[in-house]
Amino acid sequence: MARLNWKRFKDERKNMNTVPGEKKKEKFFGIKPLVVALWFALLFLPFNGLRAAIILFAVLLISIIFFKFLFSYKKIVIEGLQTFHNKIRATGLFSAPSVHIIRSLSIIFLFILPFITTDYLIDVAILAGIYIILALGLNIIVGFAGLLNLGFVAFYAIGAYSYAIMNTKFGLDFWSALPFSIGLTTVSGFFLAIPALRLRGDYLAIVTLGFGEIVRLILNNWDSVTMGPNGIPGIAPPVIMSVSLGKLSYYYCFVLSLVILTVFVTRRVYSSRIGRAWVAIREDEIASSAMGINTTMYKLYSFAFGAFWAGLAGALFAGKMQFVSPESFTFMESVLIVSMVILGGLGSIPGVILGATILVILPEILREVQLYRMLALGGGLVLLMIFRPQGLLGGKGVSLRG
Amino acid sequence: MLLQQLVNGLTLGSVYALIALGYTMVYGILELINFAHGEIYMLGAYLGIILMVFFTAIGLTSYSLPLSLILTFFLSIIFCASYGFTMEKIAYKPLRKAPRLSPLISAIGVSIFLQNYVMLTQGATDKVFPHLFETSTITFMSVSMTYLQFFIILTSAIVMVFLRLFVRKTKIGKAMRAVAQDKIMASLVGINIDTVISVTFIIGSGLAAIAGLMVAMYYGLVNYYIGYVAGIKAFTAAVLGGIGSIRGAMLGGLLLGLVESLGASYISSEYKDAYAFIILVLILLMKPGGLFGKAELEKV
Amino acid sequence: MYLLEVKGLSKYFGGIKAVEEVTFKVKEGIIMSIIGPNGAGKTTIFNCLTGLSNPTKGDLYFSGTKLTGLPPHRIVRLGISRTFQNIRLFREMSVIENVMVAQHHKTRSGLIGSIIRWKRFRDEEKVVREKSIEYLGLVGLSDYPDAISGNLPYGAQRRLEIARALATEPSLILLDEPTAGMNPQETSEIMSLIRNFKKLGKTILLIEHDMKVVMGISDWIVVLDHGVKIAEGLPADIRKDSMVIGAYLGREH
Amino acid sequence: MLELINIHTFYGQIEALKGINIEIKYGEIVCLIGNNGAGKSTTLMTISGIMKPLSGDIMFEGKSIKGISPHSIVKMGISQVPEGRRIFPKLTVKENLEMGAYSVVSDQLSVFKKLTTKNRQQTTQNKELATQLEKVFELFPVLKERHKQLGGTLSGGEQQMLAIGRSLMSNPKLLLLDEPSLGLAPIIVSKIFKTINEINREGVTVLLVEQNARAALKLSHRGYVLENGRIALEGKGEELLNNEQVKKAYLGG
Repeated sequence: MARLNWKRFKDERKNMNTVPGEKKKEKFFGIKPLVVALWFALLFLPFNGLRAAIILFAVLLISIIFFKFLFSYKKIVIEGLQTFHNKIRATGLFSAPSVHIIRSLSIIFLFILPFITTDYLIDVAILAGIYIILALGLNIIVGFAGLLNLGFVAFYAIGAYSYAIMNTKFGLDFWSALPFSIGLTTVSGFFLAIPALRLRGDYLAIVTLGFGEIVRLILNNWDSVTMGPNGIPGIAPPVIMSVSLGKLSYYYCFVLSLVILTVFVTRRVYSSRIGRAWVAIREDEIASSAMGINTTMYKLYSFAFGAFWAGLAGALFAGKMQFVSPESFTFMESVLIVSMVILGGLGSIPGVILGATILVILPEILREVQLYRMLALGGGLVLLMIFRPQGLLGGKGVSLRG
Repeated sequence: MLLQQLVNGLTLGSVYALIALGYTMVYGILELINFAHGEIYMLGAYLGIILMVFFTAIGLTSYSLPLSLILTFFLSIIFCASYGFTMEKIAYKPLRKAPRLSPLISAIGVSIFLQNYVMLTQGATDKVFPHLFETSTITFMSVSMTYLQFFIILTSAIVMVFLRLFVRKTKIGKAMRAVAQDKIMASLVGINIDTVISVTFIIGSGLAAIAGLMVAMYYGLVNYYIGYVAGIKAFTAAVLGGIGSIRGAMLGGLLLGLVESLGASYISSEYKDAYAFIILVLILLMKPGGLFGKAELEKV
Repeated sequence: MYLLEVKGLSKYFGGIKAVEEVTFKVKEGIIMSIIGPNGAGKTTIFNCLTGLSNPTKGDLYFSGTKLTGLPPHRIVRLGISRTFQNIRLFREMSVIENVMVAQHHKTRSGLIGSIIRWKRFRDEEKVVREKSIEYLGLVGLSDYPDAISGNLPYGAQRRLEIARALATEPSLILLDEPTAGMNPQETSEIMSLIRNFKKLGKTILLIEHDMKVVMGISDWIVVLDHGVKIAEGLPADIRKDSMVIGAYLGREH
Repeated sequence: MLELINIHTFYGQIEALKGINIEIKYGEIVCLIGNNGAGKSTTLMTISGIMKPLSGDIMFEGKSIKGISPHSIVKMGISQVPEGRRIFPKLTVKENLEMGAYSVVSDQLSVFKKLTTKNRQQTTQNKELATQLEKVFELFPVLKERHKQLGGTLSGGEQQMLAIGRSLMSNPKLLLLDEPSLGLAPIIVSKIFKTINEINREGVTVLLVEQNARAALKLSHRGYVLENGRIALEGKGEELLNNEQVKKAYLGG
C-alpha cells in the first residue's frame, strides 16, 4: 500500500490555488460610492433627522472612497501585517514551554491581583469570572455538541434563584444550598433536552429561547415565591471556614478558584471519550450514530453538563450581588453569553475565556459610550458571522451547524 | 364578553398574521428564521409616529388628514421595504452558503442593532401617536368595535388576498414558489435568485410596516422593544400554521390573537406574553410541521 | 452459516418505492456486491441495515438477531459497520480521533473517570490510541495521525473512512462505493485492501459501480433495478444474465 | 458552438474536473459517458454556471461565459435538464412549463415596461410563449392532458418529459441533458431517446450525459468518455461503440 505523499499533495494544492484567475476590471471611482452613501443617508433620515443624514452622507462618501483606495493597496497592508505577525512569532514568546511558564505566572498574578488594585477592578473581575464559568458551560452545549441554545440564561436564573430562595426562605447557607442549586439546574437542563432534541438546529434554538422566556415570566409573576419584579434581597454571601466571603477580594479569589476548576474539568472531559463523542455529533450526527455513539444520550449529557456550570455561576452571582431579580435574566443576557462563546471561538476553551473577558471588560473600559454597547454588540455579531464565523481563537471549520 | 374578546383577538390576530407572513415567506425561500423581522415592524410603527408628527408640524394634517395618513402609509412601507432590502444585502446575502445557524446569529445581531439604534435616536420612553382623530365605535349586539379595529381587520384581509393573488398569479410570484421548491433548478430555468430573495424581503417588510403602523394607531404608543415580543409571537403564528405556508401564517396569526385575548381575560393576564411561548414550545415538540397539515402546504 | 439475512425488505418514501421485496443472504466470510443503476435502492438497503432508516416492511437478521427497529448505535455494537457514499468524516477532528471515536462503544470510562484520570482511564485511552494507530496502519495512514481529517486529500479521506469503520470491530463491513472518484491505481489499492479484510475474517458487503472492481473481487453479486432484485449469482453468471445486461449494462436496441 | 478549454472545477475539496476539453459543433448530439463520480454532472453544472471553474475557459458562440450567473446563461440559449429531473413538485404542469420560459418573457410586474411598450412587446411575447407551449404539447401530448395537475403527482416518465419540455420552453440553442433515462422503464427510455433525436433534428444542439452508454452512443454523433475528471477517450459514436476499452468498461462486453 502506497503511503500518502503528504508534501506533494500540499504542493499540488498550492499550485492549484495560484492558477491565475481573471479579475473583473472595476472602475475605480464610479457613481457607486455616491449611490451607496445616498442610500444609507436616506435610510437614516427619518430616525436621525436631516442634519445627521447629511453629515452621515458626507462621512460615508469619504470613507467609502478611502477604503476603496486602501483596498487597492490590500496586498501591501496584508504583507505588512504578516511580517508583524512573524516578528512576534520569532520572539519565541508563544513556544510551548514558555506558554507553560506564562500560564503559571499569570495564575499567580491573578491571585495577587485583588491585593494591589481597586475595588472597582476586582468587582469587574468577579463578574468576568462568573461569565467565564457561564460561557464555558454554554460552550459545552454549543461549542462541543453543536446545539445552539438561546435560552441558556434560564439555567443561570434557576441556579441564582434556587440559592436565593433557599438562603432567604429556608436559611440554608451557601454550601448546603449549592448542591440543590446545581442539582436542580442540571436536572432542568436534562429535562429540557429530552423533548427539544428531536428538533433541528434553528428550531431547537427557538424552543430554548422560548424556555428562557417562560422561566423569566414565571420569575416575574410568581410573586409568592420569587417576589416578582422586585426580586429577592438580602442573600447571604458564602462562608468558608467561618470567614465570610462578603469582602470583594475574598470573593474574587473564590470565583477565580472556581474558574480554574471549571477550566480544568471541562478540558479533561473534552479530551476524553465523552468529549470526542460530543465533537463527533457536532461534526456529523448520522456518521457518529453509525459509529456506535448513542447520540440522543450524549446530547442530553451535554445539556445537563452545561446547565451544571450555569447553576454554579447562578449561585455565585446571587452570592455576589446578594440580590436577584428577573431583570438580570433577559433574552439579551442569553445573547450576550452566546456572543461570548462565538466571539472567542466555538469549542475552544481559551477562546471562550477570551470572549467572555472581552465582552465583560470592554463595556467597562468604554464607559463613556456605554449607550452604544448593545448597538455595537448587534453590529459586531453580524460582522463576526460574515468575516470570522469561527471566532477569534476557533478552528477553521468549527462554526454553527444546523 | 366572549364576543367582545373575539373581536379584540381578531384585531390582534390580523396584525400577527401580517407579520407572520414575512417570517413564513423568508423561511420558505431561505430556510432562515429572520429574527430581525419583528424589528422591521417596530420601525414601521415608529415611522408612522415620526411621519405623522412631521406632517402635523408642517400643517398637512390640518389641511387634509386622509392625505397625510395615506402619505404616512406609503412612506413607511417604502422605508421599511428599503430597510428589509438593505438588511438582506448586508447581513444575510454574504452568508448564503454558510452553515444554517450563522445567518440566525447574524439576524439576532441585526435585531439588537435596530432595537438599540431606535432607542438611541428616539429615546427609551414610550412614543405617542399624535391624537388626531376620534374613532367612533360600531355597536352590534352588545359587541362594540371601533372603526379602527374594523379598519385593521379589513386592511389585513385585503392585503392578504392581494398577496395570495400575487404569489399565485404573477410571474415573480410563481418564481418565488419555484425558488422555494428548488433553488438550483430555479436558476437553471433562468430565475435570478437574488432578485427573488430581494423581492421577498421587500414584500415581507412592507407587510410588517403596515402591521406596525396599524398597531401604533391602535394602541397609541410604541416602544423600541415591541418588535421582539411581536416578532416572537408572529413567528409562533407562522410555526402554528406550518412555516413556509402563506395560508398557514394567516390562520396561525388569527388563532394566536384569539388565544391570547381569550387567555388574558379568562385565565390570567399576567402571563399574556407567555401563551405564545408555551404554544410555540408545545407545537414544535408535538407537531413540528405545524397545526395545519404538513409543512409544505403551499410553500413560498 | 449465513451472517446476514434480508427477508422481503421494502422501503417506501411517500409513494415512491425505493426498495421492494428484496431478499438475499450473505454467507460469512465472503465479499458480496450489490450492483444496479443509480436510484436502484442500494444505499437505501444500507441505510435500513444500519438503522439509519426504518424499513417499511420486511425483516433483517444478523447472525440470528433481528435488526429491525434497533437504533444505529445498537446495530454497531452487534458488529455491523459502514462507510458512506459521500464521505462523512468528522472533518474537524484529527485523523486518529476519527478512529478513536469509532471505538467509543468498546470503552467504558465515564465522567468522573475522565476528570480524575485514574489508572483505568489512562490504560483504556492508551489501548484505544494504540489500536487506532494499528487501524490507520492497515489503510496506510499511520504517518499523519494528528492531521485534521478534513484537510486530507480525497483518496486518503476514503481510506480513513474505511479505517474508522474497521475500528468499530465489526464482523460485517458495508462499503458504499469505496472507489468512487478514484484513479485506477487508487482503485486497485482499495481492492487489495478489501481482499485483506476478507483474509482477516471480515464479511464485506459492497456497493460498487466500477465493473472491474465488482467482477474482480466479488464472491457473490446481487443486482437491483428499480428497487427490485432482478438477479443474483456468481460474477461469471451475472455477466451473462440478459436481464442484467438490459437493466444495467445497456440494452441492445 | 460550445467549447470547454482546460476546465478545472472543485466540488468542495475534491477536484472533480481535472482539465476538461470539450467541443460541440452546431447541430450535433454529443454524449458524455463515464462512471459515477467521473465528473459528468459537474461538467454540465459548470457549463450552466451553477459551479464555478477554478481555471480554464468556457466559450459559447465565441463569447466567454465563465463566471456569468446561471440565469444569464439560460438567457443566452443554454438550457439544462438536470439529473433527477427536479421538476417543481408544487407547481402545476403548466406553471412548470411557464417557469421554463421565465428568462425569455418580460416581467408582467414591471409597470414601467408595460406603459412604455403599450403591451405590444408583451403580446408578441405571449404569442411566442403560446406557440412554444403548443410545440411542447405536440412533442409530449401527455403533458397537455395533465396541464392542471401538480408536477409532483406525475409518474417518473411523465416527469422526465415535463423536465425536457420545460427546458425547451426557453427555445434553447443548446440543450444539456443529464441522465434522462435514469430510473425509467426501458420502453419509456427508448421513447425519450427518440424524442431527443427529434429535438435535435429541429435544430437544437444536444449535450447528453448518460449511464446507459450503448443507447447514448448510438444516438450521438460524437462522444467523450470521462474518467476521474479527465477525458479518457473521444470519437465518433460508432467508433466508441466498437472500441474495446469502452466495451469492456461500460458496455459489459
